[in-house]
Amino acid sequence: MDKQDINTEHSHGYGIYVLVWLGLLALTGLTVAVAGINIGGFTIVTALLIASVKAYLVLAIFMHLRSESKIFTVFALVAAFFLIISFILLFSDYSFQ
Amino acid sequence: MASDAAVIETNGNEPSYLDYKGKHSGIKGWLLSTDHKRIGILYMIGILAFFFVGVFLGFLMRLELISPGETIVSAETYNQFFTLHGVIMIFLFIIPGIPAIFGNFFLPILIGAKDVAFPRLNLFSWYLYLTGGTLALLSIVMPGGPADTGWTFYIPYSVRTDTNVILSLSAAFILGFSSLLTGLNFITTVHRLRAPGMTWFKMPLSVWSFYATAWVQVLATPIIAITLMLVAIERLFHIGIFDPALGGDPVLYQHLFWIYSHPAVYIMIIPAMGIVSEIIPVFAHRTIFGYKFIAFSSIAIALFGSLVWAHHMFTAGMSDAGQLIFSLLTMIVAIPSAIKVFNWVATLYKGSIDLATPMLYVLAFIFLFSIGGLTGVMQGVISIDIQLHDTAFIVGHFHYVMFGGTGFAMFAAFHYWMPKMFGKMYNRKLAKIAFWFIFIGFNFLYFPMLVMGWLGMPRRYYDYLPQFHPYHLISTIGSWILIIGLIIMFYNLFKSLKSGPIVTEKNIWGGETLEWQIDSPPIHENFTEIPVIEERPYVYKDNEPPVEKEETV
Amino acid sequence: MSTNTLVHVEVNIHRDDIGARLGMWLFLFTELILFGGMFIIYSVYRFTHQEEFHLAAQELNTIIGTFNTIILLTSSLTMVVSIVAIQKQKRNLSLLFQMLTIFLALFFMVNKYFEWTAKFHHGIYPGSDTLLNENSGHILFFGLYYMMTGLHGLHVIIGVVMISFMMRFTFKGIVTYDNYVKLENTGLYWHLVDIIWIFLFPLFYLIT
Amino acid sequence: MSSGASNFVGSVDGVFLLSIIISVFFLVLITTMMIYFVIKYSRKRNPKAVNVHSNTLLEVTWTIIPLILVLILFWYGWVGYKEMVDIPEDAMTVEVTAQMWLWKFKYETGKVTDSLYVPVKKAVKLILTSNDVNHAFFIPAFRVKKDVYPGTKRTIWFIANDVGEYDIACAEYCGLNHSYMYSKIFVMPEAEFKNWLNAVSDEDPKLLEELTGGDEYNSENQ
Ligand code: HEA
Ligand code: HEA
Ligand code: CUA
Ligand SMILES: [Cu+2]
Repeated sequence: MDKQDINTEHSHGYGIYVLVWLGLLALTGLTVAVAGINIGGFTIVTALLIASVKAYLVLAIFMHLRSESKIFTVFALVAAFFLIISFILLFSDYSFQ
Repeated sequence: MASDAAVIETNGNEPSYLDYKGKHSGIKGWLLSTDHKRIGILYMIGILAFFFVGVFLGFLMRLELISPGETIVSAETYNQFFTLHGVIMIFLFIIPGIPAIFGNFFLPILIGAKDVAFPRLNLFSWYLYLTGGTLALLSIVMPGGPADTGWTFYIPYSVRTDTNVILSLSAAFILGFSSLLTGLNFITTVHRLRAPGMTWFKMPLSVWSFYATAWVQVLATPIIAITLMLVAIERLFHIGIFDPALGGDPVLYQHLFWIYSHPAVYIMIIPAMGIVSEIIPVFAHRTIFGYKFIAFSSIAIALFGSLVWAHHMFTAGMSDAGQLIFSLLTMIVAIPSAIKVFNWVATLYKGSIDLATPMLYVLAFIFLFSIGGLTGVMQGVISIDIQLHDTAFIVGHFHYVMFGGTGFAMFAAFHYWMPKMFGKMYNRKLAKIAFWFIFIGFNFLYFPMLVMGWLGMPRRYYDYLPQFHPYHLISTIGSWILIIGLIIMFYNLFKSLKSGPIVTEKNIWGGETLEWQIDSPPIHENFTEIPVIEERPYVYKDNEPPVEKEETV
Repeated sequence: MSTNTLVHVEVNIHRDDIGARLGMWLFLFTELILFGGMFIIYSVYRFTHQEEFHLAAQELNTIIGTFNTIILLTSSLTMVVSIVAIQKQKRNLSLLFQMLTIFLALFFMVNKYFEWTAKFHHGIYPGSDTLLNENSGHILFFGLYYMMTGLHGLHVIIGVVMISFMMRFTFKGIVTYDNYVKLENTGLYWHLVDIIWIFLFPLFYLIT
Repeated sequence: MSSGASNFVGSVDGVFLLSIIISVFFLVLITTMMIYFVIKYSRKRNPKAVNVHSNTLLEVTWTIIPLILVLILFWYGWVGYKEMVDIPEDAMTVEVTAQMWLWKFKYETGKVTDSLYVPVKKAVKLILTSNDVNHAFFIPAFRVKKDVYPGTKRTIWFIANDVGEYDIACAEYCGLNHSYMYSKIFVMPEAEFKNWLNAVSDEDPKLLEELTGGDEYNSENQ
């Protein structure tokens, strides 16, 4: 492994970030609006879905995961996998009680 | 690694890391050192000190249990003893144990690096460790005394008792962060600092196991951190989270506790397995059998280990689906361990075996860990566990895996690496005598627990029914035999540090990993020149028979 | 924690920015899982006390919540812009945006302060009689509310401290256009704080 | 299934025996192999080792065989457990309350005791709850155990096979006198039990009073 590789350059320019920011604001508006209408059990699902999209945008663009080396994404998936699996197994108890 | 000897030429004139003079000298040169080897030694001092406290408490507990009724201490004191004993042994001795001492010292050397990725963070972890340890012991002198909850801190007792639970909780919290930062450091080190040519499948098996362990540390520790913090806050502010009096669910606490604490048992054992995989080929003087299977089984254990936590809760009233899934997964997690055991035994086949002290400890490890593991499998079978849960059987099981497993592996590592770390040799004969005392005493101490557990002797019992007296008596006598062994062993090691014969040879055991190609003790930067790795580890070229009849991978 | 700082003079002080970021990401995962543990508790109680959580959530002010979400999202933008600025060697611009980030963070905290004190005035705080007289779902909801937003607030404060250090480093020329991994790691941390809020917001304010 | 003190003993002890057989087999196998190799290939006898790298067939074998064995164990454990949660409709009910550090048993007639009395060969269902912290209801001879929590109710059941008395222990750590939280279960012939249940013992009021806060605690009515 080359010890001297210093920095991977990330995409420059402000434009993309401002766009993402606008997108995030729009999604916030959307999620507030959706919460207002009564769609029963789907409320929480849509809210979490929108939150996930927002989180993805922040991760991929603001946090440069998209332009970082693959291993970072793999790591992130490992962490997410751990949380999700704990979640599922825990509910194997609670949802059948 | 049989890379050309020419690549690694250590300069005989450079001072060893022990004599090295940096910016600071004297005691400061140690306390402020970011050298991974010195930090490893610092950990060793801390961990051994706490170990002696823990072991002494174990000794007192056995003394109390030698006969029914009050023998030496009151019930309250006994309850505090086993809690403190558990907290010290788990959080201060066995979890940090091998990674913090031997991982710190040898991981960078084994991958051909000069240090870990974040040396200052490494030192910081040690200070966290020291702080946590001090907090845990501080409760002894505080009014109210140490916590009496058991190391599991089950709600609601832990919010009701008057003892210093918060102190123990914060100790565990801080120690968690120390362990987590070590893990983070090791992952980054393995990814970024391997020597040129050191591909993943050329890494020594102990590196694989440190790597797998580090992941468990990083992923599971935050869960216990937050859980224990919530208990502390619940005690302080009456926030309703787990306390049933405030609507909370005490079983949820148990889930969260074990989400960490089951993987934690693999934090304890995987590094020990790494040590075993390191030592066996050296003393059998042949290549390891099934390198890839051993490497992958470390990862598999780490992976599946996160999925079985609720086998500690089979009597807690989980749903049937929960019982089924967790019992099934527990069975499956035993398989990678089985694979390792068989591969180790197979490595002895056609070897040229030298039964030196490290090897003795390792063989004892295989035997004792098998007993511990097989009893673990029994506990994983739901209907059996209904009978065994919270009995002395469990106590027997976990001492077999933790002490008989990790403890013995650690003792093996002391005897194996001591000449490299300090350039001194112990008395080999005395070491073997100590071994036999420890091994025999160990079985007398813990085997009776398995029997009486099945017969219905619950754990965390200060007093017991007369029919269990014979077992307790044998157990206590076993602890005395064990004491003698431990005292001889540590006496031998400490004495040799001071006045043992000096080892100048680089490779006294005939090992083939990188640490045996550098000075004993190593120089400050480990290598004068970073080695270039060309071969797999454990090659033992001179063993290759003239006619190629070796089976290939 | 980015560079290897051995004192030995001959050592080539090597720099490994990727390694530094890798370490930072690993740390972020631990933070994520720290909150993940609380999200797990939240989801279990929400599952076992659906109706009660529903009602309790109505007592939170959606307007303040939305407002704070916007503030935090904007601060993420200013943070990332400050990094682009330093890459483009515009040190002062970068300083300005770092300052803006801190400013927005403080704004967020002030809002939070008013929100919490308003609740306190209504007698809803941990261990209060009003709260303890409510049903258990209510107690749990507010227990989690205080714990989770409190822990998040703590992270915001830590973030402010970190960014302040970065401003100092930028000012002194320690963080420069070709060596800004410290600032970048701070940014990563800050975005994580944002992500956590992105989930906290709907779970507490929007499930009414 | 008439062997053992309760209806569960047979199946639990059966799996336990099976697991011991498997365990001893593997333990002996591993240990003798180790000792044999250590002697046969000692450095004196065998100064030159041979490198054997790996053998996929062997690896697969010793993965599959233990896997099958543990799955068998799992299955019988699961079956045994299912019995323990399938409570018969006609079971007699006793409400059990745990508190630091004693047990209370309340029968269908309203009678309260601090030892458990049950008829032989009849299904008994216990409803468990706690007044303070966690405890666990454990009858070692019957192979039954269940954690007891404040605020919720859990159930267990069993059929006692033989007349006699057995220990009840608390198996979940619950503070100072956890190790003294013992009680007894008396298994009586059905007729005798009926008589006992319907007879108003003169010690009962005292027990009741104690439940509601009376202080001095005397031995139980036998
Ligand atoms: C180092 C620590 C360590 C390790 C490695 C293990 C390993 C295992 N443990 Fe253990 N365990 C503890 C430490 C550990 N445990 C502790 C501390 C507790 C108690 C906590 C408390 O309550 O205080 C506990 C409790 C505990 C319980 C809960 C019991 C109860 O409270 O009711 C269970 C239940 O399933 C269990 C199971 C297992 C299993 C299946 C393994 C497996 O990983 C074992 C795998 C190994 C083998 C199987 C042996 C080698 C293989 C062979 C010899 C080949 C043949 C094998 C087969 C045919 C299967 N353990
Ligand atoms: C690695 C972990 C570890 C180790 C090594 C030990 C070691 C010992 N433990 Fe254990 N133990 C635990 C982890 C460990 N323990 C845990 C986690 C629990 C559960 C706690 C809970 O329930 O919450 C427990 C619980 C536990 C119990 C059950 C308590 C109960 O349920 O009532 C008992 C009872 O006998 C016991 C005994 C011992 C003994 C006798 C030793 C012996 O190994 C000690 C041997 C040593 C001596 C007998 C003393 C000799 C040495 C010296 C005095 C110093 C020598 C000085 C020089 C160097 C010169 N331990
Ligand atoms: Cu009640 Cu232990
Ligand atoms: Cu476990």
